[in-house]
Amino acid sequence: MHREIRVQEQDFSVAAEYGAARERLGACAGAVASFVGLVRDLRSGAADEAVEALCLEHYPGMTERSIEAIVAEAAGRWPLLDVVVIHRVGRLEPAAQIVLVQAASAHRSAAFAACEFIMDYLKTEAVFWKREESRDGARWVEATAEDRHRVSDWNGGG
Amino acid sequence: MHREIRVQEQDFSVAAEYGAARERLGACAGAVASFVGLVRDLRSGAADEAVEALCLEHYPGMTERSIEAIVAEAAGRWPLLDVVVIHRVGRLEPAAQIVLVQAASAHRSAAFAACEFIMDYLKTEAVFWKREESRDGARWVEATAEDRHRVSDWNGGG
Amino acid sequence: MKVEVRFFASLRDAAGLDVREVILPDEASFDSLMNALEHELQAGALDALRADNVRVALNQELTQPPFELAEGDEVAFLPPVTGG
Amino acid sequence: MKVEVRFFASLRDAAGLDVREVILPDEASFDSLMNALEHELQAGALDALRADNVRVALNQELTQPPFELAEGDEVAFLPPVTGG
Repeated sequence: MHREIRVQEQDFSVAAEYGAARERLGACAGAVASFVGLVRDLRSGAADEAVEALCLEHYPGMTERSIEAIVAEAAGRWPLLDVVVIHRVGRLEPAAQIVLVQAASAHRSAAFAACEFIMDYLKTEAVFWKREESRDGARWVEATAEDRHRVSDWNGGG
Repeated sequence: MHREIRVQEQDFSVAAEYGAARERLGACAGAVASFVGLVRDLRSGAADEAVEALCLEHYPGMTERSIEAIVAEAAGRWPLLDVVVIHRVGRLEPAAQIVLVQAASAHRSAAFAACEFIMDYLKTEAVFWKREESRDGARWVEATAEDRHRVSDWNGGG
Repeated sequence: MKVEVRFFASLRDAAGLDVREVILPDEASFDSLMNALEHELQAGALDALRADNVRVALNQELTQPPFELAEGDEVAFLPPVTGG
Repeated sequence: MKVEVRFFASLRDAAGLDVREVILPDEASFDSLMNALEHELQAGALDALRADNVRVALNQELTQPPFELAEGDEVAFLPPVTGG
């Protein structure tokens, strides 16, 4: 399995990552599932408060290893052929790309499940911190109760 | 909600569809989930029989409406902002792109669910037929028992 | 009256053709069409069209036979579908 | 011995700094470090570091205190994480 994990300030190209994966895969993959997270201009839970920027912080070294552990867990659960995770850090403005998860497999169920699993774990386990800046100040964002429930569901929880 | 459904012989560009969706979405979407189905070079269920081509047939008019019905059902279930479904027909060789489903929403759970839902329904309800050509001849492909179970799961079945 | 009949995928293989214009008496039904097809198609084709998993579309809408036909109707025989 | 201590996100705000080198006696433990930090950080910082939801990493591995420290160790205080 090809796996690629990058934490970077610069933007990424979905087209380049998808194209590179197709070159690597040839004709053995029947399914490529992908997800891109974007900065929304509204604060979560407060429909009328505009977000001016999202600042992402990480712990170099530990953050990459936390993502590697998530990808390894996914690769143990599903027969994956190719996984790419790119996560940006730094100050991102509304509409900017934050994260790309791309998973390829022979069949769609594994590709979908792995992509969603990795996103759920990035939300709750990967070593990042997020600060939302709005006109009224800044606040640190935490994983939501729904995020934690989704991870619990992957582990047989209710 | 922007919705776009195309059935075509020519190939499609994932990059172009993703770029166009981002332009349309601005900063209101936090999540874009997408799926691409590719022609595998192995016949499903038979690990050692090479597929030389997949021929996709459709019923012009009825096929497009069957996809529109699937997308409308997804839009009724989840708060979607943008959905693109492109499905190719004709003779496709191994590694070729068959189908793109791209769904955008404010949050990832809706985008993932809609993308997977649409794919599951394309497998079982959309008006297409597939013939696999191999060295030993051709055979018509049918939706698998797993495909039918997945659709049943969306409807509360077991 | 004239009715256009379409055969898809494995049913096209069974019928030996993909589309056929069939002339029927006025006030014909789906059953009259099947009787007409029995004479016009190759042997075994009717059994294939009558299989349990075959669905029928009348003017591109899935429709459960029996039903009446009108001039210019399009009847299609659809074997099990699969896309994606 | 010297230990490097790192504070992230809201804990950096609470501590008023992101990294600090702390000099400790040989055979110091995590508790000795916390005592040292109490004198070196601004008021209220220790309470923030001791909150239930704060995790501690020793040399970039999550480690549950108490633990012993060695020369050159890197200790980090991590508030609840969220990525994606």
